[in-house]
Amino acid sequence: MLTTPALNYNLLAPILIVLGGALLGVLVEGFIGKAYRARIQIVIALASIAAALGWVISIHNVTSQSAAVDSVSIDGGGLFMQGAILALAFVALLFFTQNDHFAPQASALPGSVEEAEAIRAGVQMTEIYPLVLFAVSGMLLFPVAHDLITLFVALEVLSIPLYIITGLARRRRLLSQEAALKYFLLGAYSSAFFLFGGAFLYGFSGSLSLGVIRTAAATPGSNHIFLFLGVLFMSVGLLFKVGAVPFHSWTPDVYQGAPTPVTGFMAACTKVAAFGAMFRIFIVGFGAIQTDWRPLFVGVAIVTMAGGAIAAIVQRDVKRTLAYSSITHAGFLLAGVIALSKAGLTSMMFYLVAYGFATIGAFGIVTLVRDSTGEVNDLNRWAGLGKKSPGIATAFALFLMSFGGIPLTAGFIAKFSIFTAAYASGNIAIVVVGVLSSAIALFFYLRVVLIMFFKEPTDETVTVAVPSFLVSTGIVICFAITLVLGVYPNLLFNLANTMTTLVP
Amino acid sequence: MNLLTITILLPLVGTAALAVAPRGNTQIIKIIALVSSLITLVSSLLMLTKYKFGVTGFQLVSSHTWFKVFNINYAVGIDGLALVLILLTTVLVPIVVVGGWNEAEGGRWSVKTFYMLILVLEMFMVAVFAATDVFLFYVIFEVMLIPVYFLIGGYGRGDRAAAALKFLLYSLFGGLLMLAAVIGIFVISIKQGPGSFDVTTLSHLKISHNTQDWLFLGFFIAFAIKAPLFPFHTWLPGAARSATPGTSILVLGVLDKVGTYGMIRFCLTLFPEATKTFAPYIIALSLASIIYGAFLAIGQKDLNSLIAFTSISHFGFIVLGIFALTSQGITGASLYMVNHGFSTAALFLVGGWMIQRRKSTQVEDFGGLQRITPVMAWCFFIAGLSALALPGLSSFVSEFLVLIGTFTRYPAAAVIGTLGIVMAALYVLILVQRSLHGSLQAGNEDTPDLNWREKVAIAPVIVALVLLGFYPKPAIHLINPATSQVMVAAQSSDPTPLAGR
Amino acid sequence: MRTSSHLVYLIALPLFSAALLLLLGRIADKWGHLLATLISATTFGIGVAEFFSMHSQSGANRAVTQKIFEWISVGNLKVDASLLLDQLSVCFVLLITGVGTLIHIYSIAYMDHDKDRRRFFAYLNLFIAAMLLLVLGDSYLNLYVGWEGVGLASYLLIGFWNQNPAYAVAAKKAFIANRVGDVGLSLAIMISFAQFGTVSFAGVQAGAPHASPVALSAIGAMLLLAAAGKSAQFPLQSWLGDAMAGPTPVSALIHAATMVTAGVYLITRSNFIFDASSTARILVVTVGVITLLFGAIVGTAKDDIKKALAASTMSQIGYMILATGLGPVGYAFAIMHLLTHGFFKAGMFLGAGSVMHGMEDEVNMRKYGGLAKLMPITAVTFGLGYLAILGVPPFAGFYSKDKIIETAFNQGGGKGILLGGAALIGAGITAFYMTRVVVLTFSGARRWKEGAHPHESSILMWAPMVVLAIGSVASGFLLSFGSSLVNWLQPVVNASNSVGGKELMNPWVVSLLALAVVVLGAGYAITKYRTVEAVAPEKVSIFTKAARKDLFQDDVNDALLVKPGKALTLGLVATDNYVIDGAVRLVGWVLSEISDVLRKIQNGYVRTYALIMLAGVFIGALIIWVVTV
Amino acid sequence: MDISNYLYLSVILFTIGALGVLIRRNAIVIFMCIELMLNASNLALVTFSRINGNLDGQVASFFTMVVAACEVVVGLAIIVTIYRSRRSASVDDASLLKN
Repeated sequence: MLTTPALNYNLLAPILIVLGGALLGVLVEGFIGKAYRARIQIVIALASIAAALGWVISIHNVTSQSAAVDSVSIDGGGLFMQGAILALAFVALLFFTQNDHFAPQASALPGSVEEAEAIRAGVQMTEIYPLVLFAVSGMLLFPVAHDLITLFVALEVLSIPLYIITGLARRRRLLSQEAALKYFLLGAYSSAFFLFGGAFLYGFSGSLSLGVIRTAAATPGSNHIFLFLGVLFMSVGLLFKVGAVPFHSWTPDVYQGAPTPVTGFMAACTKVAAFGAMFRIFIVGFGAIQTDWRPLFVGVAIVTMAGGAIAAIVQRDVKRTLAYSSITHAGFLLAGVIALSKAGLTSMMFYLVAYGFATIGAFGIVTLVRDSTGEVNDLNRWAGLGKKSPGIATAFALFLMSFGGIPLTAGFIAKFSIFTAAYASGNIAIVVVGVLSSAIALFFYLRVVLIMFFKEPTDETVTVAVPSFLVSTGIVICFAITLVLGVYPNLLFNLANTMTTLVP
Repeated sequence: MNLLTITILLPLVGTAALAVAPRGNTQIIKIIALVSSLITLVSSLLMLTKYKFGVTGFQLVSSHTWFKVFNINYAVGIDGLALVLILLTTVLVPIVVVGGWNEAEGGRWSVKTFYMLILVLEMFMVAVFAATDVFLFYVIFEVMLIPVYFLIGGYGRGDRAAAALKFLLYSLFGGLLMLAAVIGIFVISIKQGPGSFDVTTLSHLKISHNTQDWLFLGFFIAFAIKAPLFPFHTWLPGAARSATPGTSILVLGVLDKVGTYGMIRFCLTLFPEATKTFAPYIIALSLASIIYGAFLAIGQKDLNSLIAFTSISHFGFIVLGIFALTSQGITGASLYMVNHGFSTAALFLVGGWMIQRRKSTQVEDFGGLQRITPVMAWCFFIAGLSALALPGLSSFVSEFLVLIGTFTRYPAAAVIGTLGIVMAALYVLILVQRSLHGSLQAGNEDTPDLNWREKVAIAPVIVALVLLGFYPKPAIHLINPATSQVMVAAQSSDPTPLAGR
Repeated sequence: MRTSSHLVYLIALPLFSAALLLLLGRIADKWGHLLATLISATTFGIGVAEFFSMHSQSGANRAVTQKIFEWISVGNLKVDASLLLDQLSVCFVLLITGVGTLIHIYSIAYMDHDKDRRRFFAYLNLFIAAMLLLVLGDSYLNLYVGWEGVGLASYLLIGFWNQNPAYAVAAKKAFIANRVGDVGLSLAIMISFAQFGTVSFAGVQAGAPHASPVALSAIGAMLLLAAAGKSAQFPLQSWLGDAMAGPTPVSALIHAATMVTAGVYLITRSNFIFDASSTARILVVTVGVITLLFGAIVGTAKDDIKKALAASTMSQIGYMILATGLGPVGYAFAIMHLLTHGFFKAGMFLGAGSVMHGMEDEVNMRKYGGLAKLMPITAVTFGLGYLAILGVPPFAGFYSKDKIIETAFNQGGGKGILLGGAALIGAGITAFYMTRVVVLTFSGARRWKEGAHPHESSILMWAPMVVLAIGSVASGFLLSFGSSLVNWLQPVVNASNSVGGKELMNPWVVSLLALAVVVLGAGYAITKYRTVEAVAPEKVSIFTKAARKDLFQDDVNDALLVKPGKALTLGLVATDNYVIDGAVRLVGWVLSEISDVLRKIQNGYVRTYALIMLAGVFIGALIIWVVTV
Repeated sequence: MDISNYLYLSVILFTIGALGVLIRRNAIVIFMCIELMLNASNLALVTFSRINGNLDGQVASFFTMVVAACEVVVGLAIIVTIYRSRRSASVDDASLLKN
């Protein structure tokens, strides 16, 4: 009689639901006619994410436990991250629905007859939706993974679909494909480091489980060279995913080249997943040798915060600007990892949600500013947006202010709490560099506000598309969350504060 | 609900009323704004009647949990210092509305938006002085910049966008340094008991010397930028050149006072030892401000930047008084804040009317107005006299208190400070001579004198200047208990007379 | 001490009248001057009443106080708005309100054609109020309010015709020179407070014996600076000549009789400081002597009748200041000269105004000549004032000025001879330039401009002149008869009855000496100005040129203060732009340059990106290696 | 033979791969270098498995192979698309996104 390991399907259900949705989407691609595909795919995607989110909510206060032998830990921290990913993905998906962001026929050459035909037929690649669902399922797994294999698999499951959808932009396809190539090559490169690091950790501890690695790291006298190589190489993979300097170079190019709604989705959800995993790995796996890796992380955080902020100053493309902004934010978020405390985790969780919604909202608005050839990403052509479309401009300004950490926005509370955690853990340098970088970053956020509100419109061809119901809903949700969490942070912060348990 | 909270929220009610008002009918919008600000004024006067004079500590306190994890509260309360500054705010806003009745027209956005921004700003200004929770203070300190940003950028003139951006960036930069310090002091409070942002609780913390120095600097630089103190002042002239008169009044008259108020409320109270460490340097800076501001005021050709530089000189006096750490100095500085509010208001109001009539901001374009528009000229002259602290006008009492309070501790500083007295006469009288006296400049012949609305706006300011000059007792009585409390918290006492020892 | 509830009216009435006239505007044009004059007369009435009620008391019981309200109270600084009327201030009250009222009356006629006459009277009342506050305040701070108040009134009146740019500049100059002096007063107040914890006269007096000599000298020096500003003493004298831009009644009241003597009042009031500090006294007499000679010399070359009189005023106040520096004995004589000077100089100024009135506002004496016949009353009253200033017995100046010269000599030793000699020479020069004025104006050939019709002024104008002329004749005798003023002031200034204990020179000798130099000076002037050209000669000695240019006072100020100040201003404006704001822009520039470098690193090549990553790995390895080893 | 030699080999392979990514221009070759790095990791995993005396490492290497296969699929797809669009597989040509 063979015994199978006990899997707690109740706790794994969110991941499985999303995976199921993805598989269903694949079937739809195969069996449903082009005319209906798009709608059905949207419904499936939104429904499966909503169902998963509902499930996460229903189990959000289960006691922490291992759900699949020792490979998956379902605990407060993990569930919060999952919930955040699902909520962000849901809203991000809303922005996929309006306008034609995606290539009609990815395999057709840009400018070819086939492409022209496909455009005439009015089709869009609907594979996007199942791919997003696959990525989401990887993201859901990443922060709850408790051993190195699961981590690696989850990392790849979340990355590979993203490589593909990065290359599916309808316009400026060459750029999009190039972005996909860069993302893919560099992503695989970093994965290799991640895996190599994992190998060394396994060699060091004799186990793939984070818990065992921690125990081994805590005992002095073993062969620590393997441990430190392992920590370093795994860090590379994780820091790459969050876009920390000097592993950030892909970010501006990929953010710019990818279809804008995808950029929003990627920027928000990947960060949650990666930071969730990073926190778990470093507190569960390497918590005992904090003092050894902390200087590295402090250094990375500092150059990330400052580098992102400074590099953004001369940018003129709105998506690149936001990309550099996301790099800066990665630096701020690293402060939470460095604090490596309950407060650090809480504030990191809050930060991820606050940042995520603002980012999705911001990229969502970028999708609406268009001329006859598609989106207008040149910031100078955004002049006078405040006059053309005050509502949209105001929303964008609010998101920027949240990025900048102006009080009464969620971003401010996030920044405040994460700096407090870092300060309390004794990392004052992070706080000082953090506030200085924020000051620099404010310059380019405010410049965008200035361009939108205080410059006369120069380009009459730029218009703001009327947002559809779903897109409006998305913007309103992002706007409301950014504002409400800024004015009344208790709503989320108290929840986050109770969900900081992590399975050791 | 607590009266103080009501006063804070009343402008918000006005804003809401404006929001639903018809966009096209500007008269109704202006009247709504005026009525709202007057109701706020009445409410703040009610607070004055309820206030118990001569009692130390905060009154009309109210506290509600806001952000539980960090023990952040919506905690408000006023002492005498806060009360006089709130009254300054609520008095000036209606004056700004009446005095700048037409200044919103021709802006980038509607008149309605202008007054909504003004009223929102009023709410923040009242709230910032009322906040007794450091976090709450910080939040308002930062967020109140936003309406000003839009007021300058949307309704100003000249290179308004750049001026607005410079103003905002400067202030936010200071604010971020302060954020680091706020975080620092909170973390210390966590380590010494339940974490708190309550200013009174925080003032009892034991903080090491070194830490105090850094935290002090975080707060101080933010306030010095806001105040503005030399050499953190370069945002001000541009902002003053670009802003409408009403905005300038609110920025220089009230908003900047948050800086000096903050120095008293936070720098002195929370970091007594660091205060003593840095006081000599800060006094040197404030003296530099006094002299430098005055020289630059003399050198300005633009009326608005001239007024701005006079303010830099005056803020030098305020800071001087604060860091002299004597009761005369602090009370004088506090009173100076109020008086400077009125005197700047008068200067900007009348200056604004002159500019509006002449369509030029250059001093050289005026001249001989005394004959053509005697009432306007007189108002400007009186405003100028209050800027040079003529006895009998309110600024004198405060400037004198600052100097005498400084002298007892830092005689040399006070001696240098008195140079400011002469310089003030220079910049005011040169301005008066060029703009009001002399032969009539071409183009000024048909300048109309003040109309009724303008007279109504300026009259209360001048009354306040004269009244507080001759009878400052009520204000001083309000401020004195706050001063003595600050002196205790700052662990300072007045020097005793030398000859009696 | 006695209290009174009337003192406040002395200040409040003219103040409210001034405010009323200014606020009502043109409505009050018809009757404004009458109200102002009435108010001024009323204050004189109150002053007289107070004087008699004081006179009926004895010695130490004469002073009266009134607390109006608590003004400033912070820490141990407590200043009430309180008034003090004692033997010293009552002299001033009578002088101010008395001469003030006369000049109000005079001005009704003098300013008849000016459409802003109401405003003029408002300013006059404002001045009266401020000046009374100055002499009635019971503390230095109250005094300071009046002190700056008269400065304001003076500014307004000098610049009364401010549409004339030169006049506006003169007004500004006066105010600023005064402000420099005010700094001295404010510093004196600060030192007093730091030393004694109070700023009231009584408090400082009580504390003075306990203070260090350095502190007392410092207070004294600062008070002297204040006095120099207000009383146009060296080195702050330069404003007074230009102040003649104001209407002539103003020159008479403010820049001759009352305001400019405030410095003398201040020093006399602070006798307890100067008595305790010999250093301060030396400074005082030095300033006094310099100024009395300075003014006299400048007076010899002025062709503008008002400027000549202004120089004379400066010189005469120099005498008073000199007197106050001579120790307890000098105060009373200073005040006596102040009072007599108030009569004769005001009288002469009004006379000058009368002449100008008749000569279509011509001020150049070279364009006068032979006016005595046509303006007999003016000539006679002016002549009486002339005799008084010369110190011809028994006119007023004889009693007061000779006493000062005598006291100076009695200082003894080289100091006595120096001071006394200077004062004596000053008297001679005074005789010269005053004779010059009289000769040029009233006698000799008529050098009038075409179309001039000199005529005697109306009764409203000559009546005050007559009253003042009577004062010029009689006041000296009245004040010194039986040492009445000296005794009267005794409780305030501790002045001794006799001229010091050591009478080194017989008073008669001094008087004869003084008379001799006066005769010399006057005689020389008469011979020299028998014939006068209508246009000032260009070829004159270097001394005359220097005197015409006020001994280069403006050039010195220009070179020392104005030019460097302007250069500094320009420099600082540039500094602000290029250095201070430049530093801010530099930060921005550096950041954007770095940003540009980062932008270039982001070159689009995958290989570069991978290289950056790998470099990161190596640096990371290095960090971990450094940390762990 | 000393088992640590396998580890040295693995490190050498990994380094070759890592440097190859920097040096080569053809996307396919770069990708092969990355595959080499993955395989170096696999070698390390297997070696450690041997050293540690459990099978976890060997199991992990199977996962790696599967994942690598997936990457190949996706990677080649992307590279081929690019090649079709540009008629070049040089990564240096794909450098429009920059600055």
